[in-house]
Amino acid sequence: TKSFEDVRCKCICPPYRNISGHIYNRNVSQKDCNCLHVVEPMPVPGHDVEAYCLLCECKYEERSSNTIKVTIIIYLSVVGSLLLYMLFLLLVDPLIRKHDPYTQPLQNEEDTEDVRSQAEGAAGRGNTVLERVEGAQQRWKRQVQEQRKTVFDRHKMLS
Amino acid sequence: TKSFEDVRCKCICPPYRNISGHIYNRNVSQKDCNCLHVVEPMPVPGHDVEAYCLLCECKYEERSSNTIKVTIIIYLSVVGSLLLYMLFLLLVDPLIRKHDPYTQPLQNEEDTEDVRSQAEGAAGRGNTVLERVEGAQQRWKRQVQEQRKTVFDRHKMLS
Amino acid sequence: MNNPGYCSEADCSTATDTVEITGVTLDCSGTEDSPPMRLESIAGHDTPEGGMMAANGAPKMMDLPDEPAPGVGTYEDFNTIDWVREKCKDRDRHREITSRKKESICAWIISISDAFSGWLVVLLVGLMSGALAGAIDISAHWMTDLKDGVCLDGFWFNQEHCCWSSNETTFQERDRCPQWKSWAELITGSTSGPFAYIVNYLSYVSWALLFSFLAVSLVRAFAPYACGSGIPEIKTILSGFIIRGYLGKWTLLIKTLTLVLAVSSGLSLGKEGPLVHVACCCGNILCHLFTKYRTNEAKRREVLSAAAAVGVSVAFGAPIGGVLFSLEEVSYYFPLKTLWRSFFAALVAAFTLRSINPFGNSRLVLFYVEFHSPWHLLELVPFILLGIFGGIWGALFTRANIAWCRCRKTTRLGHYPVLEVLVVTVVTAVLAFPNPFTRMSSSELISELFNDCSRLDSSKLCDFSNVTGDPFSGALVDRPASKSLTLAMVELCLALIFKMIMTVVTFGMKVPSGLFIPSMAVGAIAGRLLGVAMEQLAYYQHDWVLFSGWCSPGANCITPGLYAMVGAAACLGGVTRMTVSLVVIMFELTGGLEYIVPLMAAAMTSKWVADALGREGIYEAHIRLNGYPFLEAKGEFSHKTLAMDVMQPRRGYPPLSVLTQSGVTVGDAQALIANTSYSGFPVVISPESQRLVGFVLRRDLIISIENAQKRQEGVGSTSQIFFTECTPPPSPDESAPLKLRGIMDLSPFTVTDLTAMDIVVDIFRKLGLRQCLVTHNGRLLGIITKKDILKHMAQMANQDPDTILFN
Amino acid sequence: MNNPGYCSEADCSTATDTVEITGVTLDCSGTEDSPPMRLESIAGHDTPEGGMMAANGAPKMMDLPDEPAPGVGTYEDFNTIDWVREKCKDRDRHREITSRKKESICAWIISISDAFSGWLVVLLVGLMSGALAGAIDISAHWMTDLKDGVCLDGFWFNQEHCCWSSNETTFQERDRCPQWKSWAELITGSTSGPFAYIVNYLSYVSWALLFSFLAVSLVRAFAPYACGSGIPEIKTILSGFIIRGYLGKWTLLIKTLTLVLAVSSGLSLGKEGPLVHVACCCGNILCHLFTKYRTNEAKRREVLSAAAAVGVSVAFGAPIGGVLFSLEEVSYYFPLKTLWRSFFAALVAAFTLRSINPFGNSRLVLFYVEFHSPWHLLELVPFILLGIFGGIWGALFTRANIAWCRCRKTTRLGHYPVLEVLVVTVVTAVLAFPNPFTRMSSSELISELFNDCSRLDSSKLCDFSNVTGDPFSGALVDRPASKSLTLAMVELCLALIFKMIMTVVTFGMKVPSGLFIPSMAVGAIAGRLLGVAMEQLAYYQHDWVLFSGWCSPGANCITPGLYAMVGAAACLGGVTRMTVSLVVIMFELTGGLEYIVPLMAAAMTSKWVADALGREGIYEAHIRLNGYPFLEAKGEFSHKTLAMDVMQPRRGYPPLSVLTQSGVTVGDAQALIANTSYSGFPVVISPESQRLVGFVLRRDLIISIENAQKRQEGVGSTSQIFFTECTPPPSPDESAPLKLRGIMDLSPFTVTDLTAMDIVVDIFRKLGLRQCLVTHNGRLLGIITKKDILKHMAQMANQDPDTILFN
Repeated sequence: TKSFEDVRCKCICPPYRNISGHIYNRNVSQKDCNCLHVVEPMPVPGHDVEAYCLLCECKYEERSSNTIKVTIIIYLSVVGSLLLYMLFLLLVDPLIRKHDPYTQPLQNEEDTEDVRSQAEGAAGRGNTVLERVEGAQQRWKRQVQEQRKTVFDRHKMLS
Repeated sequence: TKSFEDVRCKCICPPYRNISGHIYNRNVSQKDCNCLHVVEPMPVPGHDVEAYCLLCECKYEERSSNTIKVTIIIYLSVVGSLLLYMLFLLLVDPLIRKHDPYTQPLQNEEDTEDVRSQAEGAAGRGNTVLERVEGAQQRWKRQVQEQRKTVFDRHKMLS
Repeated sequence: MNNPGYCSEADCSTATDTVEITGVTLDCSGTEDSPPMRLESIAGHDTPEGGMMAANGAPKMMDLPDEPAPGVGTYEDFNTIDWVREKCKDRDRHREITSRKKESICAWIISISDAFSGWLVVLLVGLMSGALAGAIDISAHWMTDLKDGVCLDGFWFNQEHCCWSSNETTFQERDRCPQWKSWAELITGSTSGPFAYIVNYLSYVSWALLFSFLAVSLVRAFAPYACGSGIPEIKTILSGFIIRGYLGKWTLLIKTLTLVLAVSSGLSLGKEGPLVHVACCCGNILCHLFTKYRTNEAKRREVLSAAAAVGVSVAFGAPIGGVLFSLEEVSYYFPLKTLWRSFFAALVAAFTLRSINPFGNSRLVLFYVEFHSPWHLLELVPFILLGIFGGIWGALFTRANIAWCRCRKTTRLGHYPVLEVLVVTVVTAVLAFPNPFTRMSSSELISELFNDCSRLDSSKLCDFSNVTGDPFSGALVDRPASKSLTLAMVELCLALIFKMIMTVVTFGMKVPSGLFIPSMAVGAIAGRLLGVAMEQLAYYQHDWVLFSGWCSPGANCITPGLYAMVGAAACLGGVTRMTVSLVVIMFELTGGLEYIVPLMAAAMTSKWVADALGREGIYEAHIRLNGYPFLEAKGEFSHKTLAMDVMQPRRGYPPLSVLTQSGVTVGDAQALIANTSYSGFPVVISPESQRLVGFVLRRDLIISIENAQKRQEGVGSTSQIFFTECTPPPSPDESAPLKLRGIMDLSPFTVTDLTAMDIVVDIFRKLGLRQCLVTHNGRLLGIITKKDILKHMAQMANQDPDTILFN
Repeated sequence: MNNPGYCSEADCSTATDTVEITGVTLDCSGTEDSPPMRLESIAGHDTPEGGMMAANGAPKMMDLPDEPAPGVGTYEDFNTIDWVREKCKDRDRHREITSRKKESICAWIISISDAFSGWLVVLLVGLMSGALAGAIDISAHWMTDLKDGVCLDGFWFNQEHCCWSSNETTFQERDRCPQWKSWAELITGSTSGPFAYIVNYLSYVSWALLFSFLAVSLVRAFAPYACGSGIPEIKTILSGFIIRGYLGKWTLLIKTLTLVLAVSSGLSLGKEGPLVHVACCCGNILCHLFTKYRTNEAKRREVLSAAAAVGVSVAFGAPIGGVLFSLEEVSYYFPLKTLWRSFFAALVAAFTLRSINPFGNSRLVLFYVEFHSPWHLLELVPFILLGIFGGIWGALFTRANIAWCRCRKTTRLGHYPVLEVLVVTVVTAVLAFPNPFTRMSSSELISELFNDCSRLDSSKLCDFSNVTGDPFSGALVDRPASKSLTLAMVELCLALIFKMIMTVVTFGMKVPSGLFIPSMAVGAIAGRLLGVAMEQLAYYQHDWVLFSGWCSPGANCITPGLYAMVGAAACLGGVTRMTVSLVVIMFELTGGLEYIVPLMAAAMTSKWVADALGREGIYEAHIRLNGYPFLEAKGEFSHKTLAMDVMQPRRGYPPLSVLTQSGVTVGDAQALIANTSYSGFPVVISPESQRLVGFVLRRDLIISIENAQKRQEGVGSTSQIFFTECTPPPSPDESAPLKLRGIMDLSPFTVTDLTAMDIVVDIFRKLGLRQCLVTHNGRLLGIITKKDILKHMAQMANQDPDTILFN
């Protein structure tokens, strides 16, 4: 069930004799997508119609405007929420965590990732759901920090 | 420089109204290969020509009759000479060689091919050109015989 | 001792070595008929990936001290996998499932689902990548047009879709309609005039700046691995390297989002390379759904190979070309089964993308072309010239870009990645706007350049002065250039220079950036310029002997669009050094076998010229710049060195650190681990005989010892470690012995010291080894690791061997 | 002895083994800095192929007793090559040329020509194969028509070319013109009536009989290797087997000639498979022009891989498909360089063939199709049904054909090969003539079946009763079947049964016979039948829910030609188990990406169904039937055996026959050679220690000893053979020592006895080994050869291991 707006038959007619080029556009089914049905009003007299129509090129095209709409809206909302989260991490998070004594040393740790993630795994397996989410977030943040150090600061990779 | 016979423009016109299908064939250049130039006499009155021509399909084709002629003649002569040689080997050769004492034992030899071809190589490096050709021919015949034994008699391969 | 037959009693006592003290006769439980099944015991337990050691089944461990500790058989970050070991693990797993198949219906279902999980995972990869590619296409199109204006009918429509059903479009301006408002129109109310131009200019630059700033900030904040093209890293990963997180969920999300932003910002970059990365992320994430692929690094790389094919398939709408790209350019281990699956996945992805139909014309790419004008044999000369141009450009680009990237890596420039992106964006946008050929997106530019001028076209490139010829033939005949075409040519020349310079500084910035589209744009511009020049030459000089054969006046004998296509292929080939896959991709873009010979001629020439000017393609150059441990499968190693010249330890250095199969205490082992940094230790019968028994990986040894100290009672630092099949009965005064035969590789690869290095390199490449032991007359002499080989190859090529950073 | 570092003095004296008597201290000339360069000395001398031992340079031999004798490094007939050794030889040759490059201009030219000889040889292969394929096409076309009649304008024209410029052709009978006379017309003077029919019938049968008799006699008399399809043998040869003469000049000549005869005789066979053999013969013959390829079996196989691609490229006009066919189906070792060259060669060949233009329509194959009707997603169901049919047919055909061939091989039937061919021909011709669909050649049949019915067609398959619809649309709409179409359907059914049965008995006869065309014909008939049935169903039941969505009355919704194409792909896939290459070949035949999904669905289904019914494709089955030593690269070896279960000697058997590095006399060695039939002997330090030094091939040893006895003075049967680097100073009373280190492989491959067999199989496959030694803790234990592995695999698959005949 295509929406009425989502199909078109587009005929491009090039300049012919003294008629300039023109583009015709109509909502017709694929079967009817030819010059005779689409080009209206016909700019040439009857006996010239066939010759004119031979020059025109008609293409039947479909789209889904819903797909476009949904895609763009999802895209924008995801980017928007990520931006908000980024601002949160940048501005609000340091304020909250300023007095938290346990994140700081971990960031300077130069141990292998494994050992840390083990320790983290144990820590992440806390009691409440909140603590677990907290743990997972901490772990993720550390990973991103590690990546940032590798890529942006040390230029060890991807340069 | 294509020969005059080696190009054609072939238009196939399907049945149209009460005119039966027809095939038109003309020697024209690629540029002129279209319904208007090839279909003569035009079976429909003037205002129907375009409609009729739209249905016809014209194809420009080229060939090289010399290539065909040469290929077929070469093919036939090669096959012919091989057949003659085969007949010679089958009928005349045994008669000539009946008393030749040195081909017979070699054929029953079951040694590896290598040693034989070495011996043969030494034998083939005879004095005159004729002897060499003779030697090469003998060697080749033995190889074919070996192949024939493998493929046709022992069915060791290619079955 | 004349009988070399295998004897398991002999294994424990007499077969050790003849000089060894044969005092302790051990109690052996193994009989002749049951050889030790190492493989079973290693892989019987599916160890989950990475650092789950503290977790599961502790009581079970007490009963089965021979069972390897969890974590054994996994790899650390930035390490290379051992393909042979991984494949063995998988075969064992497979065997186990097959053997259980007949036990119950459940097991039977498991075995069936296991058999089909390979197809299922590539199906899912195809679907997901196709959908993502469609979303990226739609969003990027919309955002690109957002720099110009906005649609009043619905802000989510791009310009074309805004005027989708409008009847007010004209032949000249096909995408203009009242519903679409440019920013000048919205702000000032007028569409022309200098003020409107300035407003449009400013809005263009500011949107570009905003998009690129968002892109680089998101990358920096959430997934630094999402930047760049990703193909060099994927090549390395497919060759067996491990970069944790490189193909993760966050990378996928951020790469998808920022790719759209980066493309829309008008920077000189394309989405094709990053799409390969996106598809590989999909592959990696979907692998986690299936045990078979989650637990096995080698199997997972099969899926990633298929995913790489999927990426190119959706990027160019060329499924066959994608598979060949994966085979020729990216993959390392590509068995036939992967070929089939890649092809299937590539088809599924192309089909998905087509059903999404992002461009509304049932095509998968913007620059799909369809023309069938013939070409003349003499035209091969300009095509080869284009090939030479492409080769020179490829080599120059590689050098310039590598120099720039090295500069970014080492100087202060690298400290300001965000600023760099912003500056480049501003420069690009400011320079691009005045020129219509650079203002439009690169894909559109390529599409316009590829198009042959027909009567239906209204492009500036097709604006010839007096059109004559048969009105019934669709194509136009050769014709003289008009003023406006001459102007367009000048603009194209400027666009060429602009693209060439900007691409060099853009590729490698900290945003997702592909290389295919800019390279193709450069080539297409050059090709179109040459094509138009040829056309004019043929028009004005049609009585030359050269042209008289094929170019009569009034005939259409030169197709500038074809020249653009050939030029694009040549430049892309020069930069990436693809040949077959490139030709097949272009063939699928045009759908006609007619042009395969020109394309092949240009691609081959380009590759040869580029190879003559600089050995490496851009991806290899980036791999080397970053020092990834990538053992190139293409080139031949042709130096006359032997294994003993490469092995560690070199002559004169202290001997290899080895373990003996018995008599080593836990304390000794821990000291060895602490004092050395080798990633593995050979196990020998005795230090005197140096007869090789097996090989133990450092990581496995550490994990096993820690595990045993935790779980097993009585294991202290004086406990003896046994790698033999049978341990002596523990005397009550000693601490408990530690049996570690299970973690030892009983079939380490060995070569003799006199083996030529080319053979060794071949073995490493083809079998995917991580290390190989060197023996002399049966005595252990040294070890060769992949890193040693890479260092040796760098040394032989007169490069600094210390650039190889990873194991 | 704690230091495992390499020491060349130690090599001769102390490092031997600790229990050995260390009495004789030898004078060593080697220093630490010059390790022995084995590779150089083996390959420095380019040994010409096979048995030229008696020939060259005797005086030179006296000066350099270390130089290996000519003939060392070559192989016997029906033996497998060692890929590693061959590749080493080539690298050494290459190194030598590069190092000499700067010495003189001549050497520089040699190095350049050497570098380009690879491209040159594939160029020549492409040109030659293209030309031969063109000649075969022209001749076969002419001869096929010769069964019907003759052209009076020139006997060398076939029917179509006879009527080339005739204006007297009609719409119904397009190839009839007065110049072409059928035999009945020539003999009886009338073209119709029962008598003319009988005369035509008789002449048809007798020409067929004559052609097939000529074919089989020529094959029997001149080149027995020319029979069959050749693909199984080429697969085996590419995997490293040697069959001398199989790709020789006579085979090429006879295969080309008899292929035309066999195809023209109307037997149910095709020319596609044999064309691959023809192309490979061209490749092999052209290799003799270049030293690089003449002297190296591995390099030659690279050219042969390219030649196989060329064969398919000219057979189907599908260059990309040909390359993928070579990659997927035929080749064993396919590096990227070969990929490029194959593609180049395939293109050149296709281009050559197109310029010959054998069919006069600029197409490379008769059944090229060009239609672009869309297909509906629901149609995948009949396509998958066709896939299932193809799979079942493929499996059944393979079994039936193998059973028949086994019968031919073992029973009395095999004693009358000529009679068999004649009988089959008579039966084929007698049954084929009455049915118009079998009377025409298979290619024409396929072409007619693939064609979609348009208004321009006059085929019986398009004879619908009342044609309605828009006269301006080219294609016909769906329509009811007429009487004549119904009759055609019955005839098609009969043709299907006929083809199915005749193909089984034809394939494997002693004439050149390909399988592609008959398989495709079977599939195309089945597909067309299904397509017409679907069409009628849609016409009569267009109000069904299924059809209502896409098949409104008066619309053209089902394309029977597409069904025929899908059916052809399915059957070909079922028989040969190709997938990707098949789809690509069909894609290139149609030139549209639209149908790639139906084709893929059918090919995949067909492969899965066929694999479920019978493990092997027809080529693998023939390889196994003939017992060729082919190590399949596709399947996985999944049994849990270890190297020691496979190695020779088994436990309890006498120990391995070994040589020691010193102390063996020529007499001992000759006795060992005489008493055993092993193809090589390991060299150890001493029988007690069993420490491995190297490996000597039997053939090399024999040749070297013989050569030394001839050329070197004082070498008798009491002479000592030394494999050490340094020989003791000869005492005057002894006979001269024989130094054979040069022929010893100093880097034999070893695995430990506990290595899993799947790893060993992998190593053999990937490195192309011929044998591998088995050690246990550094002591030599046994040997595994390729034959052992094949036997073991046969045993594991519950087959008779004694069917593996060759080494």
